[in-house]
Amino acid sequence: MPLTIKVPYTRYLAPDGTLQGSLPAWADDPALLCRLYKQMRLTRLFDQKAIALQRTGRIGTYASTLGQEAIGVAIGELMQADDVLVPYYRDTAAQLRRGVRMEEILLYWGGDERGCAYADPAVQEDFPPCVPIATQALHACGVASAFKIRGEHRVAVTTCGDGATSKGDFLEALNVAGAWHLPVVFVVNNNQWAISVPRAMQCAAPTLAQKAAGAGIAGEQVDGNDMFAVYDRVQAALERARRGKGPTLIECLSYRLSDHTTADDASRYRSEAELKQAWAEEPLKRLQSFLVQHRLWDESHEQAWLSEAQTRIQAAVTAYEATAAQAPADPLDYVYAQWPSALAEQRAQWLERVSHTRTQEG
Amino acid sequence: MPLTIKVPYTRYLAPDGTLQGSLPAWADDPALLCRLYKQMRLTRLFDQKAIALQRTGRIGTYASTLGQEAIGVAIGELMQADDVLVPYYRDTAAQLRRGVRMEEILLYWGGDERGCAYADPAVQEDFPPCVPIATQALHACGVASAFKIRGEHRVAVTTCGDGATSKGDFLEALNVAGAWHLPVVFVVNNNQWAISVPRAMQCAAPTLAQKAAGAGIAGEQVDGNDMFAVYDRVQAALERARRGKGPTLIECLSYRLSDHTTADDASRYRSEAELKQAWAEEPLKRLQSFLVQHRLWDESHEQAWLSEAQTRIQAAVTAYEATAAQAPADPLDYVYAQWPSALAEQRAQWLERVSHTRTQEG
Amino acid sequence: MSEQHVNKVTLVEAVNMALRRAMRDDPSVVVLGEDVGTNGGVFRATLGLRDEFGFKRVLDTPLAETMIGGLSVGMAAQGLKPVAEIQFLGFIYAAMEHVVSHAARLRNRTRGRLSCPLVIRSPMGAGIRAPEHHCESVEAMFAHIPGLRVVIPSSPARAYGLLLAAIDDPDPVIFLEPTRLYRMNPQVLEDTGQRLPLDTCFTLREGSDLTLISWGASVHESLQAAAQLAEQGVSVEVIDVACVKPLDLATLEASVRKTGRCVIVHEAPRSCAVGAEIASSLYERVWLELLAPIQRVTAPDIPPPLFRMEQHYLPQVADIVQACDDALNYA
Amino acid sequence: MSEQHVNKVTLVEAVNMALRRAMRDDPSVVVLGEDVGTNGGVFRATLGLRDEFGFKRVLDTPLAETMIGGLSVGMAAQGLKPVAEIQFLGFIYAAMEHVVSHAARLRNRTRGRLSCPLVIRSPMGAGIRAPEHHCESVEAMFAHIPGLRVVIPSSPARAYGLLLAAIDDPDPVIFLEPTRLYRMNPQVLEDTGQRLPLDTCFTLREGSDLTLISWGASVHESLQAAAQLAEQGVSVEVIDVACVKPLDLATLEASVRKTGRCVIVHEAPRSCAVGAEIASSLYERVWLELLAPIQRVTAPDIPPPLFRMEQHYLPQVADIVQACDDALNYA
Ligand SMILES: Cc1ncc(C[n+]2csc(CCOP(=O)(O)OP(=O)(O)O)c2C)c(N)n1
Ligand SMILES: Cc1ncc(C[n+]2csc(CCOP(=O)(O)OP(=O)(O)O)c2C)c(N)n1
Ligand SMILES: [Mg+2]
Ligand SMILES: [Mg+2]
Repeated sequence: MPLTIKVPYTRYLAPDGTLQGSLPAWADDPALLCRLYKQMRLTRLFDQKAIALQRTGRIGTYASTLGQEAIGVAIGELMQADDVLVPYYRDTAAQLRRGVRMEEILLYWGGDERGCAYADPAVQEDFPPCVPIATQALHACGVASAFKIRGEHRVAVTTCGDGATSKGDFLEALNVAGAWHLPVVFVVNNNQWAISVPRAMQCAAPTLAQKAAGAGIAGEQVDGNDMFAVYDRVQAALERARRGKGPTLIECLSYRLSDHTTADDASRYRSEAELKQAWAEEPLKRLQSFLVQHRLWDESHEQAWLSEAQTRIQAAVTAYEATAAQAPADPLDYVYAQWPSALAEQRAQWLERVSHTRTQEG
Repeated sequence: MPLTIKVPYTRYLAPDGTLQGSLPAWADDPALLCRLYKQMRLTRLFDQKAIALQRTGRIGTYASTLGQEAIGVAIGELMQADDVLVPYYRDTAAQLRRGVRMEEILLYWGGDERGCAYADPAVQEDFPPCVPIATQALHACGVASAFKIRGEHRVAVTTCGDGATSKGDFLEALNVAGAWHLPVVFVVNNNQWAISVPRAMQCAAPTLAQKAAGAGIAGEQVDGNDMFAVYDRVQAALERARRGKGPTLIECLSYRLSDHTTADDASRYRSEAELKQAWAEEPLKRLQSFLVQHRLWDESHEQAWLSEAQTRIQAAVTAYEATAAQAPADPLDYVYAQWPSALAEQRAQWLERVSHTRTQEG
Repeated sequence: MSEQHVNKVTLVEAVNMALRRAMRDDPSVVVLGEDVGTNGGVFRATLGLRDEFGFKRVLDTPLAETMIGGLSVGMAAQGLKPVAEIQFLGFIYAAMEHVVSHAARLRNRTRGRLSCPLVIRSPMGAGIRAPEHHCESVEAMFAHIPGLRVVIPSSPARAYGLLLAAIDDPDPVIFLEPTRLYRMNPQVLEDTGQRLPLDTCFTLREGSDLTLISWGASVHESLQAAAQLAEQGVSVEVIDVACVKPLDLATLEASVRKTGRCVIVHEAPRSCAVGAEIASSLYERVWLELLAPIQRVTAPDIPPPLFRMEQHYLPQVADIVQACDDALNYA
Repeated sequence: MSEQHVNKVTLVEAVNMALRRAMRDDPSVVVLGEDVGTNGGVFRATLGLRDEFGFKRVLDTPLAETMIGGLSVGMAAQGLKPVAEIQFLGFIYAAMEHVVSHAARLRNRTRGRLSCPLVIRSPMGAGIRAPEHHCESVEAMFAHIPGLRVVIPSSPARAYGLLLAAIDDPDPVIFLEPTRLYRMNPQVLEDTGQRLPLDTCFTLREGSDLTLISWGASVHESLQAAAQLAEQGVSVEVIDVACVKPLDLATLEASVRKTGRCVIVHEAPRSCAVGAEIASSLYERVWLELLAPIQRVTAPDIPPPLFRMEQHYLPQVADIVQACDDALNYA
């Protein structure tokens, strides 16, 4: 008898937006459903804008969230303000819903650290997007440890991609979360690609969720293009964690509809056919179909929201572009709480140099 | 339905040496069984000697293999000469059986790198004991990759402790072994303690073998105090790997009957009662009881073997103590294939210094 | 005061005393690492803390240094003050990504919104006949990283005062404890809670002919060398750098300006070690006042040998005296 | 020869050419890393290798740098010659334990029985408007480690010849490729298989008034500075160190002995960088011949800023010219 494993899988909505079975009780709330849809649409429009800004050189490299909106929006919607989000770089969706401002996200990708200073009180303790793959999973465990040590009923939520599940940090995080019974939720956005490396080459296991087994924690798969499925399972996991019942690993099956980042060209390594298939299953259209089928949404709603969303996005772009230059001392002033006296000379040189260059540039 | 998992477990011999069920066919070989027992006894006697040498300052810190003899001896017996062993520091048992000499093991723990130079042709490609926990698991995957790339039917076997299974290296190794279908066998010597940290605090999963699930590879538990169980499952895993059927993780349940090393005092953190219980299950006595019950071994065999073993060990100690001092240039000569001309000055200084000190010391 | 009333503590006991004091005074201080709980650490630096402060504040971790690093970052960002132990410095590499890419940068990355007030303690250095990887002196790898502080005490008193300061400090501190000194030269030490500054060197012996700069276990041999030279009538100033990042160059500069000669001693391999930074910075500052080139007495550029050859690897008193003589006799 | 027949290649193309040449000539060479296969690497350094050499010799790995490091050690011990790519130098830290504790020591640990002929290639440096962690210059962390070689090419020709030599070399080589130069200044380059030595600096411009020492992308600005100074009648010798570990001090010493003045330029933060080692070693050797203190033009001791402030972080031509002027005008 070889080792055997069974992994739960949740889906409510078929790709065409029709229901499979009956919805959970929480879904009987049209306002909530419309809010979720609107947030997904807003996210996607903002994402498109960001890509346009990158193409015209107004921000730098950008990692699109296209196709992952259900996951991020559900997370952002469900977390309480005093929970802590420890995101990776493809989490515009969750961050926006949490309260990070669009202009902050643009500033960040625009090469300005102030984009991670976050003005909104609700996200003061949230982490900035994490670039070194999977390292954030451990930070989330540290945050959750702090909650547990202080006896607070708060939850740390961390996200990562399918590729990230191969890195030791992720696996060590699952293990300590299990060993210490931490209030943390790991959400894997399995979008099938890690840049050019397909999911199948990343790991021989049929699901990534089963990595939970080795750590003795709960693990499950959901259809990441189905807002109902994601919302339902993230809600349950948050609940469990908050009630001291331990961590959960949720693998959301989705698809990276975009290039990896604006610096990538995915047509080099994946087929048109695969991409086309993925578009047929994408989350936004799916929820929209459901809402339309159930007369919760229609074309006039859509137009009104498109126009409001565009206005908000345009305002953010304007704010972004109007942001004053950083103070010359900024890159020094936050390296230590106080710039070390031992480095006083370097400070003077830096300030002189920056002001000199700025003067020259006019 | 939560995630569920079933992990195979193998045991043939009860702690008192009586059979549970019937033995596999390979066990119908008295010569083999006596050889295994003798090797275990030899290993244990050598281990005792090493501890005695440490106590009198003739070697440095030493990691005892007491209680883990079945695991190491089975591995050493089953591997082919051209397989590669990638051991950790508690693998005296496997190394001795592979062909590493007792005096080499003493030299190593005696603070002399020549203890890892290995004279026996059978172990030329074996790795030396690995100290940084779990890192060896990845080296074994590299070795196995080389076999696979060159199309060779060889297997890499790597060992580690229960503590090591928490470290990213181990988990990344399982993952790449699965993704690349490598001819590698991971043997975890779960001796219940990682220095002072008990198995239960290391990981919330009920078995360590189930870490295989996350990597999509075969995983199973065996009674590590039962030579029949270990031998049988290691043999099967080697066979699978050699035939291109992929990697296996074998968790051997054993007990560290010794202190962690000679620098440790286990009575600080674990109970007499637990230790006593473990002694009742230890592997050597168990196999001996079986052999005696089946009239394959008796007191006169025992005495004869003890005396031969002691003679061999004493010869090794004599050889060890007669080893000439290292050449002064030794610590430089193997840093690079050729000492860099850029560092010529340092070499001259070093040689002068060493010869000067040696002269002074007489 | 009679002998038996004098409370003499070793360096490792001073570390323990500082940890206890910090945990008593500040509930946000937590200790984590491998074997730090029940066992009190393999060197007993955390002895008794579990009993006094419980499981929630003294955490035996699973065996994973990356995790210890990453967890500490998360805890620190939450306002705890984690003091993590890496069991030996030779096992810190797996935590490097979290130290370099996160701990050292979280404040800067978030423009001060989040910060990382953590301490990573680790035993360092050779000379205790330990196995491979138990003898490393790689302080230079950390001293190169902006955003970190790197502190290395060389006496019980400095271990106590500097560790308390390191725990207070709002930024990440790598705190390296020379194992060779752990049980040497116990000192009278009161548990006053008195901090020592993290931004100044310690002048251990004043002198006028030559400045002998060192840190960690080599301070010990440096002081012996200075004593020997004193017998020959040479007045050597001995400075324990103690905080190798950032470097208090002002004190070093003033001393070398005074003496005109300088020898730097360290246990790390020579190339690209902290000694190189000190030497080049001093040359930049006191070039005209120097009466001889600065000498470096260091381990050679080889891995620390297993213990049979260890003594040759470490800078010896005779090597230091020789280098001082060379500097003093420079034409 | 008419323009269109001249085969000009960029630095990244030269890397690709060298990899292809090495793989053609030696079946034990294998390439591994994230995205090196189908995608040909995020910078296209491994473009086309998968097609030519197949899945067994061009291996897309799972996403795990520790694993890439450890796997390479195991392969190399088996006599393969792995050339591993770390996608950006800022992601190498997870591989550090394998590089420092194993690759750099396996030969010494086994007294030559096993060895580690691997190459780790990684793009380095700032200046391409990339996100955080894509701009690191931490060559000093590796240059401190005995048993390693650290090589940084600054032209297509040197990338080609040095990479071939690095792959040949029986010991581990960290091979760092300045991204800022990847597509700058293409050169005519024949695929001759000609190796360049790993133990000598490259004198790119001879001069008699001052020695300008640099490596990596800063060589580019150093050459520009030398050209500017030439216009003012100052004769500057420009040396590309190229191999920062071990250091060819003989060439540097000879040059500074000749010119009497020296400026060192690097992109890494100042403290404990390779510049410090070069400066202190030179002082030790040519103290009496120096006409001015050695100047270091470096990045400040801060993390590389996101790209808005990146230009201020990097040493600029004007900074180098200024430092040279200071050295030249030193009283
Ligand atoms: C430690 C580390 N290694 C490599 C990279 C470069 N890199 C950036 S994204 C990426 C792929 C990540 O894939 P996945 O985890 O699936 O997330 P996705 O981008 O698909 O959402 C890689 C290799 C990195 N950022 N960090
Ligand atoms: C990376 C690393 N961290 C810490 C240590 C110190 N250390 C040596 S053995 C050990 C415990 C290992 O326990 P386990 O894996 O169960 O093996 P065992 O010694 O019990 O056989 C520790 C923490 C080490 N050698 N390497
Ligand atoms: Mg992905
Ligand atoms: Mg164990």
